[in-house]
Amino acid sequence: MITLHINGQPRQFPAALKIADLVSELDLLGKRIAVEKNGEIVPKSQHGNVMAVDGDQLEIVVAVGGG
Amino acid sequence: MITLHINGQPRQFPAALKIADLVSELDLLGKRIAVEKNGEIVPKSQHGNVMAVDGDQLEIVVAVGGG
Amino acid sequence: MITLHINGQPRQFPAALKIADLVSELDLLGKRIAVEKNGEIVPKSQHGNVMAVDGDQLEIVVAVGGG
Amino acid sequence: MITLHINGQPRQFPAALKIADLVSELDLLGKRIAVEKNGEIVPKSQHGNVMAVDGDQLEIVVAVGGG
Amino acid sequence: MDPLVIAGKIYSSRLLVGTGKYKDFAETRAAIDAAGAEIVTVAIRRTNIGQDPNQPSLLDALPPSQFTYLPNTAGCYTADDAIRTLRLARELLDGHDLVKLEVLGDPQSLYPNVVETLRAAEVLVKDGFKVMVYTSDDPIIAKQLEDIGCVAVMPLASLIGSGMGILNPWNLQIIIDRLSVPVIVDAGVGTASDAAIAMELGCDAVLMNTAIAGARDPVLMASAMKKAVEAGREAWLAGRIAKKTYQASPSSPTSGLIGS
Amino acid sequence: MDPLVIAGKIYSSRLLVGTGKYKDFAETRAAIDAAGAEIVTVAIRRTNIGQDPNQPSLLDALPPSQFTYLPNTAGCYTADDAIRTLRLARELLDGHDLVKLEVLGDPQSLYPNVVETLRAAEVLVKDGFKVMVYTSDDPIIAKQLEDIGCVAVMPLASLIGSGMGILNPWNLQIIIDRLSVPVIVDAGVGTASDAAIAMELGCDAVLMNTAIAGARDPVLMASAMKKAVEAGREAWLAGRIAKKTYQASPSSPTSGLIGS
Amino acid sequence: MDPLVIAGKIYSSRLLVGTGKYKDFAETRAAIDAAGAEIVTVAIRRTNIGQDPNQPSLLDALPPSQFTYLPNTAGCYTADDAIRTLRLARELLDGHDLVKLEVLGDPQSLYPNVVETLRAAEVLVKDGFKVMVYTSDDPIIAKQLEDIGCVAVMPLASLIGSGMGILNPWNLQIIIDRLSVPVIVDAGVGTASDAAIAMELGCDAVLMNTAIAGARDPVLMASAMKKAVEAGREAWLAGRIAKKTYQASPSSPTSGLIGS
Amino acid sequence: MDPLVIAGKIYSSRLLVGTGKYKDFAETRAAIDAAGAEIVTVAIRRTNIGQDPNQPSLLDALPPSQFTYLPNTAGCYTADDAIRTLRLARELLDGHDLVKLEVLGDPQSLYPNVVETLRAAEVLVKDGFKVMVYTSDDPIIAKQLEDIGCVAVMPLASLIGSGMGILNPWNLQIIIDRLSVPVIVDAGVGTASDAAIAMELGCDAVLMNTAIAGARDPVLMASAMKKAVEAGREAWLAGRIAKKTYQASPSSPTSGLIGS
Repeated sequence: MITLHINGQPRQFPAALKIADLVSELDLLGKRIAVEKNGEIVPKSQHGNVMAVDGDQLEIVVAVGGG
Repeated sequence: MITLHINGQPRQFPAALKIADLVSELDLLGKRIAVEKNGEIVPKSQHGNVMAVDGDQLEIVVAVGGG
Repeated sequence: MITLHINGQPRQFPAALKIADLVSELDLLGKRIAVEKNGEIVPKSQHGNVMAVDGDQLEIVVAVGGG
Repeated sequence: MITLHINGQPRQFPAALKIADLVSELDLLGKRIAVEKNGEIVPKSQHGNVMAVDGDQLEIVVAVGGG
Repeated sequence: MDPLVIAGKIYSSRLLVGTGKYKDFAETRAAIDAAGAEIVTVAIRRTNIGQDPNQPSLLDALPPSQFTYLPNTAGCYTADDAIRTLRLARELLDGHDLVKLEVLGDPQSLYPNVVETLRAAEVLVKDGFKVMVYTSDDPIIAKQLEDIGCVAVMPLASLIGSGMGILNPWNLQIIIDRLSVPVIVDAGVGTASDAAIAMELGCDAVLMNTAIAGARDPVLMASAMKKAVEAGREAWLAGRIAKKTYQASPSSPTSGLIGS
Repeated sequence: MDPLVIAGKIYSSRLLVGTGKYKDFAETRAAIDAAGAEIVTVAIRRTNIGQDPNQPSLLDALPPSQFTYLPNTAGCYTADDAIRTLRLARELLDGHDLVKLEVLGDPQSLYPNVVETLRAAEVLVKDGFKVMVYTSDDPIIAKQLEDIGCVAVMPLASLIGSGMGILNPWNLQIIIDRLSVPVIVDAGVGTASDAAIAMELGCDAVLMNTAIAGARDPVLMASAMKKAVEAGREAWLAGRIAKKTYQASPSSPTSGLIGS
Repeated sequence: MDPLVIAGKIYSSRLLVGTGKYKDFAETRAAIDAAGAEIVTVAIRRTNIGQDPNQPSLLDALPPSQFTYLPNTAGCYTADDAIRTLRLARELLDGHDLVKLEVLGDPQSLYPNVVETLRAAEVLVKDGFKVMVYTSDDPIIAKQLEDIGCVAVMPLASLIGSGMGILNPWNLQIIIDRLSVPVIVDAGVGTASDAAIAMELGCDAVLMNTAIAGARDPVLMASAMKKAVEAGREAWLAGRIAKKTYQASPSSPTSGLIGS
Repeated sequence: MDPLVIAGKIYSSRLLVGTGKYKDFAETRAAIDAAGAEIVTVAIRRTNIGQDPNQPSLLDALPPSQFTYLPNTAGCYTADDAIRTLRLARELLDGHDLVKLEVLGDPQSLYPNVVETLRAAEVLVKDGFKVMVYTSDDPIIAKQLEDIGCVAVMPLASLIGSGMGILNPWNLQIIIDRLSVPVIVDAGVGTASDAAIAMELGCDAVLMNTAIAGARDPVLMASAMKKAVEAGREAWLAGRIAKKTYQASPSSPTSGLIGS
């Protein structure tokens, strides 16, 4: 069991996983999002390589209406 | 019996009377007032002569705070 | 010889004449104008009848740019 | 011969001298002034000790009208 | 835009313009076209006896068939002069009875003489004229002019030709609130925002001349005024946000911020 | 209208709008179309984990192919948060580097923190962003932001969402006179005339959100704002008449009056 | 301060005050003393027949021997009512003929009815009254009132009791420039700076009531108004600096800076 | 008037004045006496080597025993120059540590450079100075200056020497609401009413120089300013009436009218 902190909320996962898998886990596949891991951007091109491991802080954002 | 209209209100009096007597009747003796009878000023000097008769319209005024 | 006061200026004419003739005299034929004689409007329909006689005050106006 | 830069102007003096002597040299004795030497304040109490030597940058100021 | 109705006639433009002070009739026409104006004011003046009768006239440049003429009484300082002038105008324009009444107080300020204006308005309305009347921003006088039967009341924003804009919006507001006939701001507009402000107050239209004719580029300014009047009208119809002197309110969500 | 150039790209509209506070995306789109805006600001927020992934998104309503997105840093009170937010935005928008930087001083006033703003601007410009920066009307700070390399400087008219209009046109005038990059009034516009006034001062564009989204009829207000911005720009280009505090000037000829 | 002369009589105070709306006569007197006023307005009203004749009266609190009474026609909407009221006032005050004429247009706005005001002024002046007249800021009407023979013309700053201050300083300026009799701003002053601004325009005096009587601390506000009127008068006499919209000018020497 | 407390010291006057731009020291002294000022600003400048040492000095005209000197940093454009200047001032005035810090952005506008101002303030406060700081009307910066430990924050009304008065009362209001140390409006006052308005906003004091020294009659203007500051303070303490944009309220009784 590992814990990821996603958008400020702790979440359990059976094991470390690729960002890409995490994104699909979260039903965000195909959505326009951006991911930051421990303060660093994870480029889309790297979602297939970069692993999210226990204790990682992740920010996953979208564009919303704003002025 | 006569009726005088004083400041818009009808009032009964036993008989015609001098303005001076009317003023004392109304407890206004010695107060700073001015009297108009049927639209004409009645000077203080005339209060002893001018009679108020049945049907007369009288205005009796004082100075009050105003801006 | 008669004198007409046209737009404030005295002008000599051999004899009394119709407003219509006066208008053509003044090269105003066909122009959009209005005529006042001694303070009274002379309708276009009357230009052929109304005479301008010695001493008449005439105003002949046009529309010009204004705000 | 030494050169002191006083209020931005170079000035020759026969030799190094105390600030106190410089002040009297400049006819500023008894006037309300303040002295800075090479960017550091020279307190009045030290005018009798501190020497002005060749190449020193001196600022001597007074209070003037200002808003 | 919602139509403007004056004396029962419908107009799609809420910008009325004067025809004075232009370089030539070509510029006059170009500016009025750019302004999209349907009602144009004209002055009545003596013919220059003896001038070349073939030189072009205003009516050639602005055919009365295409524009609604609004003859004015500019330069009149008494009710009588104004009345005579408008009777000549009606004769000149074949019985056209929609007129702009203005009786001025003095040549320095051109401020309206409201007493003479009331006097002239009464006579002219009785005489069958449809009177659009230039007046001050005095709300009591404005209401009296409506009661007399004027078809539009036209208070000043500021002195004629001054370009000072709207000096007293509060008085205009009272006039707009109280009158039923169209209220048209006339005189004093200097630039586009002045016209927009007038319309945002709830005026029905704006009348101007110098602001356009006196601009460095009159035709472009005419276009600016057209858009400003429409902008102000639409803003008034759309219902602006309230002013909040202090507490600001963010346009973006205040939750979901990163790192929070 | 003469085009607006920001960071080398040409825009025909001088009205930039936010996308917040609308009833729904349909209203958002209708208002933005009515405004004729080409540049739209968006906020960057955390995904709501677990929400229905099929609900429509802003990007469906406003395809990035049709609009120039301007991701902002609304809600950021430090340079670091603003920088992180814009790096996420750039990743989100496939390397899009035109951004709106705003670092706020506090949640009550939303007044900019100019010190943090300067700090963030330096980092972002070095990092290759094209920074359009929200700031106060401080002309010294505005010039420093230009010198740092911001592609547009966007001083406030008044507090965000306040609708108070332009509180200090004099400072804006100094900024406009001194800067070479586009000066865009951002925040505080309440109604159409406010936008016109900003453009008449010589601003290059206006950015707003609440004034449109918060109006009773947002789509109509959007149209009003479009016209007001164009009117103000044209009036500025046309060269307004000078203000004359006193001596009025008649629009009609002063000679040729009847009975004179 | 340079004296104020009205109808040939010299006054050292340029602040005239009303006597209405106070808690009691003690407060009325204290406020008027703090204001340093010499001229006080009073209203004329019917005696309440049958009320206790021994209760104190305004004339006890403000002995006519110590103050110049200015009976007004507040509440009159026709020339006739105003004339009757002032004739009663003259009789009441033993022939005192200095009066304040005001004929109002309606009870909602209390805006002056200038036509009725002109009518009343003519009758009253012929009848020997020294008329100080309340009017609008219409410069033509103001001049007519002077020509009729009024001894002072008193244009409004804004609506009676509104506290809105001076809404149209430009009209007041024209009135001040043109009239020879004292011009006294009457009505609309809300706070001290309003009174100062009126005097800085060149007004001869200011008349107020609500701004003092309605303040949280009327006596302190009366003192503030006294100082504000004197400050404004002195500033006008002293000749203020010109406004410079741009180039600032340092107050300290620009040479002799250290390290330069 | 309620006393003003700066850095624990009590002052009875709320008018601070500069000593520049006067004809001579006699006029300087006469004006400052008329103003009733207790705190006077002075500039620090290089001695003119070789000038007649016997000519009178400012300190003879204004003995430091009778006035609280406030040495300023006028003409300084960097934190370092300002710090050096004030250290010289402290030495010059025998350890006097109450100073006015101003770091300007450029010689054309004299607008404050708030970044350098913050920098200098931190150093000076640490160094034991009691810093009264000139700044813009930026409420975030103003609060930061208080947090640093400045003993008074002095935002501008408008550009130094401009006489434009208070251009943005809203920002000043925010500053006044948020700060605990005295807020003193510094720079931009042009005439008496400007000073009154500043005090009515709730400012603790006003600092000026050009408005007095540049007036046609500086001594009379100094007296006007003294009264205006007191008037504004008293009006603020007395609690002004609310503004009523419309419904007027009569100052005289509405009942008891004759003929009713």
